Amino acid sequence: MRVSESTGQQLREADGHGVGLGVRLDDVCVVYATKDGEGVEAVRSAEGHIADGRFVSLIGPSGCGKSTLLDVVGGLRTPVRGGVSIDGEPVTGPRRDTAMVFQEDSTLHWRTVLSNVAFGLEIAGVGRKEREAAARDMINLVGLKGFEHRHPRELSGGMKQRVAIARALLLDPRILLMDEPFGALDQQTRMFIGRELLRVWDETRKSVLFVTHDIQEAVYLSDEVWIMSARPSHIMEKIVVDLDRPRGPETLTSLRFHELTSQVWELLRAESEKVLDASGELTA
Amino acid sequence: MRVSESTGQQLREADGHGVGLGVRLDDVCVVYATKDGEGVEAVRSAEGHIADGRFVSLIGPSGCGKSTLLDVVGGLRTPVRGGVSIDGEPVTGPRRDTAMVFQEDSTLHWRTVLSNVAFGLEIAGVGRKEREAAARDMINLVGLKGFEHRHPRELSGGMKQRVAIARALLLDPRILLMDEPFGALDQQTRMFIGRELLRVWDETRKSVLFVTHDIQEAVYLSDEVWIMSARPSHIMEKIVVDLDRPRGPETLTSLRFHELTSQVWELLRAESEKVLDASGELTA
Amino acid sequence: MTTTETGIAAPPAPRPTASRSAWRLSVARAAVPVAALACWYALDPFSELVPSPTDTLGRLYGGFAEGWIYPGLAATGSAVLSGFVLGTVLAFPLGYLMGRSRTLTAIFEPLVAGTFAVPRVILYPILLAVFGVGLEAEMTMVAISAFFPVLMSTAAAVRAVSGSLLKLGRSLNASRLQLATKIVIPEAAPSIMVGIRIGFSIAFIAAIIAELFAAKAGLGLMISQAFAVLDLPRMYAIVLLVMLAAFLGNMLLWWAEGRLRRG
Amino acid sequence: GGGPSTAGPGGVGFRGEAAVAHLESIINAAPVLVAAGLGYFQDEGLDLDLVSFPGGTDTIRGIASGIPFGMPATLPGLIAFQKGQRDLRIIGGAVREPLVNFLVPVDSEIRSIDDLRGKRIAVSQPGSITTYFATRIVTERGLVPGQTVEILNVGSPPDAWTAAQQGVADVAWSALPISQRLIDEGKARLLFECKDHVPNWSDNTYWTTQSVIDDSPDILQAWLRAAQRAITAITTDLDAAAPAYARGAGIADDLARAALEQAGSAFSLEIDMPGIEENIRAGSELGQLDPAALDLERLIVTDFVAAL
Amino acid sequence: MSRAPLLAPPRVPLVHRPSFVTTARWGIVLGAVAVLELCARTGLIEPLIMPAPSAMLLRLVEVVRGDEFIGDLATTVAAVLAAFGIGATGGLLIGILFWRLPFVGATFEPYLVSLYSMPTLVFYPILLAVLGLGPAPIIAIATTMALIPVALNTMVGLNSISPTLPKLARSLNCSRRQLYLKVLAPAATPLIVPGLVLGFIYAMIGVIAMEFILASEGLGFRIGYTYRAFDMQDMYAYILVVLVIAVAANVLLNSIERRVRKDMG
Ligand SMILES: Nc1ncnc2c1ncn2[C@@H]1O[C@H](COP(=O)(O)OP(=O)(O)OP(=O)(O)O)[C@@H](O)[C@H]1O
Ligand SMILES: Nc1ncnc2c1ncn2[C@@H]1O[C@H](COP(=O)(O)OP(=O)(O)OP(=O)(O)O)[C@@H](O)[C@H]1O
Ligand SMILES: [Mg+2]
Ligand SMILES: [Mg+2]
Repeated sequence: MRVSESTGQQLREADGHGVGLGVRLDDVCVVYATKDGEGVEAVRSAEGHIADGRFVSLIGPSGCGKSTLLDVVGGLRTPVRGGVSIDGEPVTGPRRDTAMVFQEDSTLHWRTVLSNVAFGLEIAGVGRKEREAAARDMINLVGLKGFEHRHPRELSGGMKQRVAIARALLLDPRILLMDEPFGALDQQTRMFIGRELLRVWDETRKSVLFVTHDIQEAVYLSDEVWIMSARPSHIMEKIVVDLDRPRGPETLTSLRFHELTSQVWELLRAESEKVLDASGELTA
Repeated sequence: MRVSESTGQQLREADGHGVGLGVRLDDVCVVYATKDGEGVEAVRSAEGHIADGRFVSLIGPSGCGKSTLLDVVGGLRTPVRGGVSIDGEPVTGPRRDTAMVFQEDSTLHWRTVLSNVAFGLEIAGVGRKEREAAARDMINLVGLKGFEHRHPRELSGGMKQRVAIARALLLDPRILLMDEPFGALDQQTRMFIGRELLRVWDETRKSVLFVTHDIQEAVYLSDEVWIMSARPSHIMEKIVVDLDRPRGPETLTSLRFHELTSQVWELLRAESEKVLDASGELTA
Repeated sequence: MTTTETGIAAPPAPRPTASRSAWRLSVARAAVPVAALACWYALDPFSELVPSPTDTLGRLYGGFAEGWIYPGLAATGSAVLSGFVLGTVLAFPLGYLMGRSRTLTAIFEPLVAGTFAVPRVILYPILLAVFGVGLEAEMTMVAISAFFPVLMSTAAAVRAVSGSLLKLGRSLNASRLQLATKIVIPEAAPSIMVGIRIGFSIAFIAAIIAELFAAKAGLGLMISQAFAVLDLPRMYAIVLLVMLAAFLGNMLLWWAEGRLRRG
Repeated sequence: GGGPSTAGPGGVGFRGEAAVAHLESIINAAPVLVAAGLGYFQDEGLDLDLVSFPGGTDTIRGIASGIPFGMPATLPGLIAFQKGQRDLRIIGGAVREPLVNFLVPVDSEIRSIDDLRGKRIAVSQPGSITTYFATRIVTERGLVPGQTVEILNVGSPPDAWTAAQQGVADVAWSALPISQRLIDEGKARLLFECKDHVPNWSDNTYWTTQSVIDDSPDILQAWLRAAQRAITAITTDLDAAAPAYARGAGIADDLARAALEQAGSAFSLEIDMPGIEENIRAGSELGQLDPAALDLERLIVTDFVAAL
Repeated sequence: MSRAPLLAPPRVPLVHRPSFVTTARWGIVLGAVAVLELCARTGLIEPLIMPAPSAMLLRLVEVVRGDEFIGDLATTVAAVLAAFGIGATGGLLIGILFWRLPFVGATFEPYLVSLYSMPTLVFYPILLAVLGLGPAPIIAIATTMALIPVALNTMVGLNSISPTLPKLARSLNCSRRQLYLKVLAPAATPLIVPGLVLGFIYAMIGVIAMEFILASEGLGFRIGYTYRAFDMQDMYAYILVVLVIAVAANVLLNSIERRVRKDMG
């Protein structure tokens, strides 16, 4: 795995934290069985290390295996080869200290917004009063005040997504895995919730693996941006984002920010074109 | 309805086309019935005119009623007040010359990609051979070559979305209503499909109503960007995009493009903040 | 999937192919009756309540070889098939309508449950009074029995079809028929088929009960005749035949479901 | 259903149904099966579909709802007539002895009715004739059902026999031919026969409705003629009757012969008035019949038997 | 945009008003009763087939007041509840098994359904031998009838759940119990509850039919007894009782669905 030299700075794996700590992906390979027996090799070989407390974004062409990889890190899918370890322990199943936000709608449609948000805590055994009070704060945070007693069917796409975000954040996990959590949100809302996410992360120093298609968002939020190749995929490049924290509106206008986003963009473009090229239809 | 003056150019309704042609929204008001009897006023009053062959983007805070409005234009929902007319005829139900892409996954999971894409034509009564040949081209266009015989369950989120886009485009409708069609796509793919969309639109001069959260995308693609207010919503502002066509990479770097996106962004920010403010949690 | 220039080893061998897993399933399905037969043989010496499988299968074979089974099989078979088709053809559209309309469901659901529970034994004399002894009465009896499970399952299945697919259908200007055949029914198929399969199986027992009750011919009559003189091998042979027919019919329906879903 | 069609060369020319209780399983129906098997109905121009009903109640319902004639048990017919089916008529006797018997497993220590103290007798449904017989017979011997003897409602003869064999009951009701078969196979022993305890009993009778009598008396007459020939064959020509019965009932020839030999004397077309009155008494004891309200004059039509 | 609040209250379609539903439902019932009454009174339906509804109702009052009624009702209801309880539990377990192990499901499901075509009555002697006289054989037969629709609907219901939900549950480290009770069960409710309704009605049909032939107490026995005694008014009075139980159970079971799935009503 080549560390991008253009970051101007070598990737310091430990980055001030214990060497063994954090999430380590080791030659992860995932093949989906298909009915025709061929199988789809979704991820060929993913390697990487999310040092403890680091914010890593994962970015890559559609269908390259990002969601698949998140499942593996979350202990929801066993790779056919390789594996993931957290703080040195191999991941064999879901862990208590990990929370996930899924790409697809994962609201429980028979529950209200309030009880959806509180669901994680309910499973963890937190009492009703306590979890609902906490859930209410989180609902306010994601801008759903007033919708506590509505059912997901009565929500817009973006609102459902915010319910899932609130549920995961409420768990206050050590490791947060988010799959395009802001995909259906308008820019202002995603910036706002993104900033809140950074605040929470900063206070509690979670390790975050964050899938997004928004390059600016990735660079703005992360310590590292991992770029995945087209399928069968590996992690092609790891860009260390050396922008100062805390970041604010001025970050977005900085030259370095622009450099980094362009760099990601260039890398990504080549990969996406492979997919579209494969369709033999790309009009220059 | 105040036409944004900062566009530096008055909104010419007809824009070279017949005055009566196109889609006209007239004081559309939508209220969802809820069980508690209160009702949710999703759209208070939407007014607007998509002149024939124009590309209009609709942008607004999450939960403001964009999808609702699209449903009304598509004839899927009757407003409690006001209405939509197309070429002077009031819309009372779905029309043959309108095609929609929905925000939620709308793939038929028991059908293959090929037969999902061909589904619209199948409903329209096109023969199997013909529609499947056409569908194959469209599948190539959206970069799904090789997945013709897979089922939606075996696709990633972005791939399912592309299936829906291909299905709508294949219908070659006069009016195209798309609800965040590129939401789950990576930037390169969305640009590529966006460009293809523009090419198709340019060749066939469809009227397009395109919901997106991506301001740059909205400006890049559209003749007009409509900005919706927070709920209970109306169309707050209509920005005419006076960028030359055909647009290309140079458009993205032009000053005017930057001006327009900033303008949209400012308007939008204020609205989104209202929603988040309402939650009383906004940290300045 | 082969080793590539990047030197990454190929993943493990692919899973069994489609045809192989279908083959495995057929073997497993075939193994069930074989295992049941083995149990039957094993338990046979311990009780005289059940005849030996050899005798029973011999009788079944004899029934076909000597031809005495055909009239009964024809009578019961025609009642089952015609009644099942009739019941399904009536119940399916009604169930569909109920599933599509909350109002119809609210109105009819309790009524259906009530009439469903009316003991069949009471119904049959009424049918005899209307139709006389014969195919019509038996067929109607079968139709009524098949009607309810098909109706209730169809209604439930159609009701559960997700809103976004209906929206898609409407936006494509699908006709009511297209909406039904291309979206709602394929989506609801597994659950509809539960009702249809139950209805089909119940059809046999309904026909047999009808024949126990009043009949000129049929497998039910033959069962009661054999039972009356404790000719257990003959009785079991006929029962076996009934279940075999139901099983084969079910497999046929299963296959039809697959076709239906593929659209 | 059915009705007269254009008269064929020999006979009345009728195509239709006849309702018979336990057609294939109990000896009572033997004359009908013999008549069918030996072609007596055809000789009379009757092309009959024999419809089997599981009991007298259902048979009489069949007749009430359109089958022109049939041979149900007497008691259910009487009840139906009294409870509103005023169109029903008896036009002939059929079986004038109770053919019900009671069996014990061959190794049972029960040897007589008196040994039944503290035992369990398996009969068919509550309110059925078998229940009545069992109750009546043990009561006459000084036993009290429910106290010193238990009467269990189990079901048909095979059900009852299984119950006795499995020790769920001690005695099982039965009937020819299955009772004979169980005895022949060495499994069962005959404990007693009801005909020895219930002397006058019209077990089955030939029934029709007044409208059939009005419309097509000749068909009824033809039917009874064929039945008479069958009874004659059973009593005088077992070599012909037994195989015919065996075929109809799906049993072995020698079992059919043995059964017919034992039951032959019970078959008679004579209308057995004392037997019918005994039925009425039973019905009123069972609380199903009000003797005072029974219009026997209207119910019983003797012309047909007289004309034979 | 300063627009006067023109907002009209949301229009609720006429047909969704509960009063309309109730009126229509009772209209149908009363209409049917009226037709039957007319047919019976004019002799179009023979009294041995079906008496006039008014006569049934009058008898119903007397029957319910009678000494035996409570006992009969208790016997039958106990048997139905036992059969339904065992059948529903077994059916849920089998349904879950078939869902968890699709290969096992695909192998056994057609045989399970075909069991329905088995004339269970002929196995009564075996049940008698194994379980003895009394309610046990009746319950056993009714149980098999109740089990099958529950099993099949459970399997299909679980199959219809979006795969994201079990994924969510696993990622939250749900215990097995929580997974089933808090996620799978409510998600599959729209298909499981109809299975339970079918199962209950089949349990009831099974019990009544077996009592009709075999028992010496219970509603089914009364129906059989009055049937054989040609007491048609009494018989229909008992049938009305059966009907009421079925409707009540249906309403009860559906209210489970409404409680669990507040989002659907
Ligand atoms: N259940 C499945 N069976 C077979 N193939 C699958 C399955 N799920 C995913 N795949 C395939 O695996 C590949 C990776 O899918 P994945 O969902 O991880 O992509 P992704 O990177 O998340 O894409 P997107 O950005 O569009 O969400 C895709 O090519 C997809 O077709
Ligand atoms: N079926 C419904 N019942 C009640 N309220 C609803 C229903 N559907 C939508 N709403 C409400 O209507 C409002 C507008 O919803 P809509 O889906 O149109 O928003 P949107 O602009 O598309 O949002 P997003 O960008 O998040 O998709 C929301 O506040 C939502 O809560
Ligand atoms: Mg994904
Ligand atoms: Mg929306």
